[in-house]
Amino acid sequence: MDRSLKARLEARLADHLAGPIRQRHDQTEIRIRPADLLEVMRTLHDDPDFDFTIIADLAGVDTGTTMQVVYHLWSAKTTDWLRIIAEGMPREDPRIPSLTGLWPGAEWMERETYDMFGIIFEGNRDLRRIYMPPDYASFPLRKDFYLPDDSARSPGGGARHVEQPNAPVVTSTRAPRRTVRG
Amino acid sequence: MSTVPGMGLLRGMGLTLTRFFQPKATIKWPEQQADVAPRFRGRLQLLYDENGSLKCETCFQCAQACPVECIDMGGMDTRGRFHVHWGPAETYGERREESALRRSGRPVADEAFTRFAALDPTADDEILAAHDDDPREMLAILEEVQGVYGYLPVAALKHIARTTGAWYATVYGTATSYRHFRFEPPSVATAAPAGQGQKVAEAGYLAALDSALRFDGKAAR
Amino acid sequence: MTTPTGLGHHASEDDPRIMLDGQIGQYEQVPPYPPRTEREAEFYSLRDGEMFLNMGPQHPSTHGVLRVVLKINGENVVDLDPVLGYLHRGVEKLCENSDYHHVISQIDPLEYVSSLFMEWAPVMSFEQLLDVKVPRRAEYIRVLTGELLRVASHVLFQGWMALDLGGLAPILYSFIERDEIVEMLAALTGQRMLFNYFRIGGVNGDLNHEFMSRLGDWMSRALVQHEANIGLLNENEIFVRRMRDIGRLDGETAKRMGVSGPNIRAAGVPFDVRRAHPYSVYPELEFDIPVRGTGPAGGDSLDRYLLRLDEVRESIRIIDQCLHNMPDGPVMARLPRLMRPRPGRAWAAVESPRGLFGTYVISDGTDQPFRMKIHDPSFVHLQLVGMLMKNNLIADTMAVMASLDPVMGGIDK
Amino acid sequence: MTAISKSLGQVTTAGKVIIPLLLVILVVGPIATYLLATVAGPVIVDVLNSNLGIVRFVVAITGVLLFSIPAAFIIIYMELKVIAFMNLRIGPDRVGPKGAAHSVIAGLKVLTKEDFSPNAADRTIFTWAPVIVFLTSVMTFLVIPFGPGLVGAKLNIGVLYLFSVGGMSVVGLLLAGWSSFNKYSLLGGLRAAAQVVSYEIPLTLSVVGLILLAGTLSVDQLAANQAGWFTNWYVFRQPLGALIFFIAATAEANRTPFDLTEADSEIVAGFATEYSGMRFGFLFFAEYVNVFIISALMTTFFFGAWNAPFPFPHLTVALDPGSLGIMLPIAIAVGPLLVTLALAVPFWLIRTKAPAWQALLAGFALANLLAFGAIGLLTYISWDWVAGLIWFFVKSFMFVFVFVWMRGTFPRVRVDQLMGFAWKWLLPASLLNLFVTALAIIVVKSL
Repeated sequence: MDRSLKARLEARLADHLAGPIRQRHDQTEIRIRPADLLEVMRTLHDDPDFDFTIIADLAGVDTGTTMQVVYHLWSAKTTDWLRIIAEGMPREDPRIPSLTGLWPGAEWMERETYDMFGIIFEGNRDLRRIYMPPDYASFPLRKDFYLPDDSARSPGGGARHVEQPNAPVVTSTRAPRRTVRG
Repeated sequence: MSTVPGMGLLRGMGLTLTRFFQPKATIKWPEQQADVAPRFRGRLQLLYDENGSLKCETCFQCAQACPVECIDMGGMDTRGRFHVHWGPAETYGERREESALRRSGRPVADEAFTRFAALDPTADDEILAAHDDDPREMLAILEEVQGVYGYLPVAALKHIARTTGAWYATVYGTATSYRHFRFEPPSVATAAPAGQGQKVAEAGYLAALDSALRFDGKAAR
Repeated sequence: MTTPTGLGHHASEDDPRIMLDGQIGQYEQVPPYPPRTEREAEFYSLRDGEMFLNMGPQHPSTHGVLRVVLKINGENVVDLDPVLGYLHRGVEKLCENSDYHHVISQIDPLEYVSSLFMEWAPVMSFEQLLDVKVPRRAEYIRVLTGELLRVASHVLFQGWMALDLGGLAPILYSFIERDEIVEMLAALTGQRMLFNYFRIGGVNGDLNHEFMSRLGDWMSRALVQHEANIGLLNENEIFVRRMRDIGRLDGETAKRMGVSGPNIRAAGVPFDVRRAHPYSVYPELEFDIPVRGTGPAGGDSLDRYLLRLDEVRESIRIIDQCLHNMPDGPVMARLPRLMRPRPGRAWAAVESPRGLFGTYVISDGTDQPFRMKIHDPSFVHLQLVGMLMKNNLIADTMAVMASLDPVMGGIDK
Repeated sequence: MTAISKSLGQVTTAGKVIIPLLLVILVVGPIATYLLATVAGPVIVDVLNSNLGIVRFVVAITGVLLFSIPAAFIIIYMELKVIAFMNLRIGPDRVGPKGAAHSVIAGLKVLTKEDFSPNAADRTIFTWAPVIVFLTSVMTFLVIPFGPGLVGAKLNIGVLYLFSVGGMSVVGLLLAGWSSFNKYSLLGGLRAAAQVVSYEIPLTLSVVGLILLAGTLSVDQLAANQAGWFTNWYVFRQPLGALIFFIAATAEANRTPFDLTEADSEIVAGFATEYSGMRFGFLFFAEYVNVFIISALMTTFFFGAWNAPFPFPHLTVALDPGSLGIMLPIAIAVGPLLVTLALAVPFWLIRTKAPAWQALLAGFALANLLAFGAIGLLTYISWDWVAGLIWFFVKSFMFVFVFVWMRGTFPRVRVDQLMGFAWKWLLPASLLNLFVTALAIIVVKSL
């Protein structure tokens, strides 16, 4: 845990933070609003105090109630991984600015997140489906997407409680199975 | 790269030529078997104890733990109830499941199949509805189902598993761990009080009575 | 019905048997729907003299089932568009639907060449969620087996590299080399390819005699064998000339592209998770991070190739130290059977042979992860191909793609 | 009569046909033979004698066509086995002893496979392109001297014929690539065209120096010029020419490291992508026939053709067995027995424990070995074409081995490097070689 990083982040990004900074193990976590993403990221990338030059991961999260995009950054200035959670996107129309201006390599990660969650990254010039076929309609990693029912045919005949029989492939009206807080 | 052009190529050719005369690495299967480490777990295997009887307790934990559902059970176990099989259903012609039989192209269900015959699930449904399909009340459900049929038919167990959402392995595991559950139709010998059964013991008579009273799965269909 | 090529229809176009002949001559619109993005519109429009060449999904040198649409002008590749998803099987969703122990076996077929690393990252993140302390012996065993597999992976890379350039021999030498290591690990873990060896809180079994004797046998000649095998290619004029100055990548671009692993080190950036963000017992071990291509122009395909050979030597060093420092003790932490970590989030990254492999896990308090994000380095590296390949020849596609060392199992998740 | 009909009733249906036929043959056969020997025979011999050129040509073509198939089989087997050994594998070992019949079975497999063509392909050209490729390869054999006098057609412009016919194969490749309606094939065909046309020039120029030295265009004459000690081989007078020829011929035959036309990791098998069945077999055969041809040409031009590396006296051994008189049948009857016994004695003496029959068997084997050795030596000495064939094939297959060896070792070059190498290095080098040779000849003559 890098306490000084927390102090620096609080000093520099105080007005962008949407929640408390949490630290656990070797990770520091900040929460921001999607609209602030580009500014925060640019600060983290360009400020010589932070110098987060390497993007380790970009993940979409469907909490069941809202959408999040989670970034993991690495810097030589700290011993911690920095996790940035852009939270509070509506599930119906999640939108967030694209990071491709800063890290062109985020393009495919954003495509993947779009493909799996339907999060639209504004500014990504190639936001199409990457894994699923282009005519595919639903977003498989959303929490209201159930695995197609093959339990009736599965050996043993036992329905696993995770596989809901006769679940529609995707319906946004149906309540998600599990949700996680924030 | 070396200074003389072509020397690298010649060195490479030298290496391949030396390899030409070296002993070969190929294993000529099947004449020659590869040596497999003792720990290698490439194939599922049922273990037998020193007396030659199966060590498997049919606890279904392996089937439950298998992430790809490749372990599967059916048949007779050590108590004379179920054999244990492993492997996907497609590879087992003798699997007692409708779909597997259908897939294996067998037109008629065999004799052993009857115990797996489909049941009219209305009675089960009522019981399950009374318990709100809650898998945590499995014991009560199973007891009540046994009260209806007199034993626990496989089809009913599957129906319970499907409705409550519990693993079939879990349902079956629960059922097998309690002595008072039966998987066979109650015959005279078991239905009668224990002491009397011993007294009357006349084998031929018992067998005839047994076969006469034996539950016919086809009739229930 | 008009055809884009202007080919007329036969008089007998109603005859179902003859229809086929008439249709075959037409070119289908590529892709068969209007372009959806700016980039797609740009790519799928041909200028004079250009044509599309569909490489894959079944092509000998696409390292799995990758499809690359090349836009070529003669032998020159003008542009290219990788099309993924032929191996996609939704591992993340499967992980979200299986409990924490199952995740390990779900995730290790991801990148079948170095599957121990695929287990390492999720196991580490679960340990963070559960606050488990892994015994030191288990950590050492993890490092030992991991580095062995890194050698196997890099050696195999060398063979694939040569095979993609048309050389037949190195791939078999590589496989012999890899087979020894893999058999050795099979003696330890019980499986040849998808080991399923790491467990939450330790490893599945302690080192055994079979493994140790094979390892000792291999260690006694590993370096010599390695140097002999690379002699076939390293000085080979044809090989060197084909690799040099192809696909140059400089450090700044590499960082911006999110590159990691040997590819970023061959671009002059000494970023290695083992040192940049130490995990396991790596801080206790002595090894160097080889770096190449430190010049302003960055590193080319040859640098990426040579760097992996350097890494093999470093890995052998690490294995040697592991064997010498191996402590005694248990190999598993004491843990409950049923894992229900408290709600929380964890991220763990390891340095796989291809780069930074990380998993991001969210727990909601049940026995299954709520969200499991897998970050695979090959996925990021493959998008470099479009950048590095432009204005090279078709033959260089293979040289560049192979030098980035992607594995489609990891890319398609 | 009843006995005959009874026994006829017992024979099978086939026997009922064969037995009368045998009777007919017994009657007709001698008559026909007599007529053939006395009437038709001389006429046929006369006709053949008066058209000796045509007869020779037909026999040569038949021989060459028949020879090309086993040659290709042997080279394919060699390639599989040698590369396998270099890769530390065993290679084919299931069909025949050590897998020797593998390529034969593979050939049969290719023959029985379905032969289809793509729907949009140009059927006519698609069908005939492999034939062109195969025929041009095989036609090259006609002027290659396999031994003294063993040459299909004694052309006095044999070298010209070689290059003109050999260069024609590119037409077939181009047609095959174009007519397949496949982009990979098209690329392969065009690569083949560019490559073969480029390498044709250094290939031809490298031999021009040789022609200047020899003063002849006849391949047969070139071979004969290199008789005597191995220092007479042209490789010692034209080392640069030999090197250029070797490289250019490799490229001409599309062999590794110049096998761009069928680069399987780039343009999946190139012009052969869409081919299947025996049409593919033709392309495949042509490739291996080409390997043999370039090896044979290397041998012929630079490595002494069919000549032994040392002058060996070809004697006409005048054996007259008739002079032995009555001793001849006695020697034939007793000789082998005596030799066997004589050779068995040492075995029996050395290994006294061994039973006598084993010693006898060993003696018999040794006697056979000696006899065959003697016969072989006698043939080698007395018939120079046998010696020529042996030396020619030994040298040629050594070069085949080198080509296979190269294939097992090298990666493939890139297309621009290939072209650059031909035009920037090989062409100037071959011109230099020509210039130096010409200059040397002038200087030597003027001295």
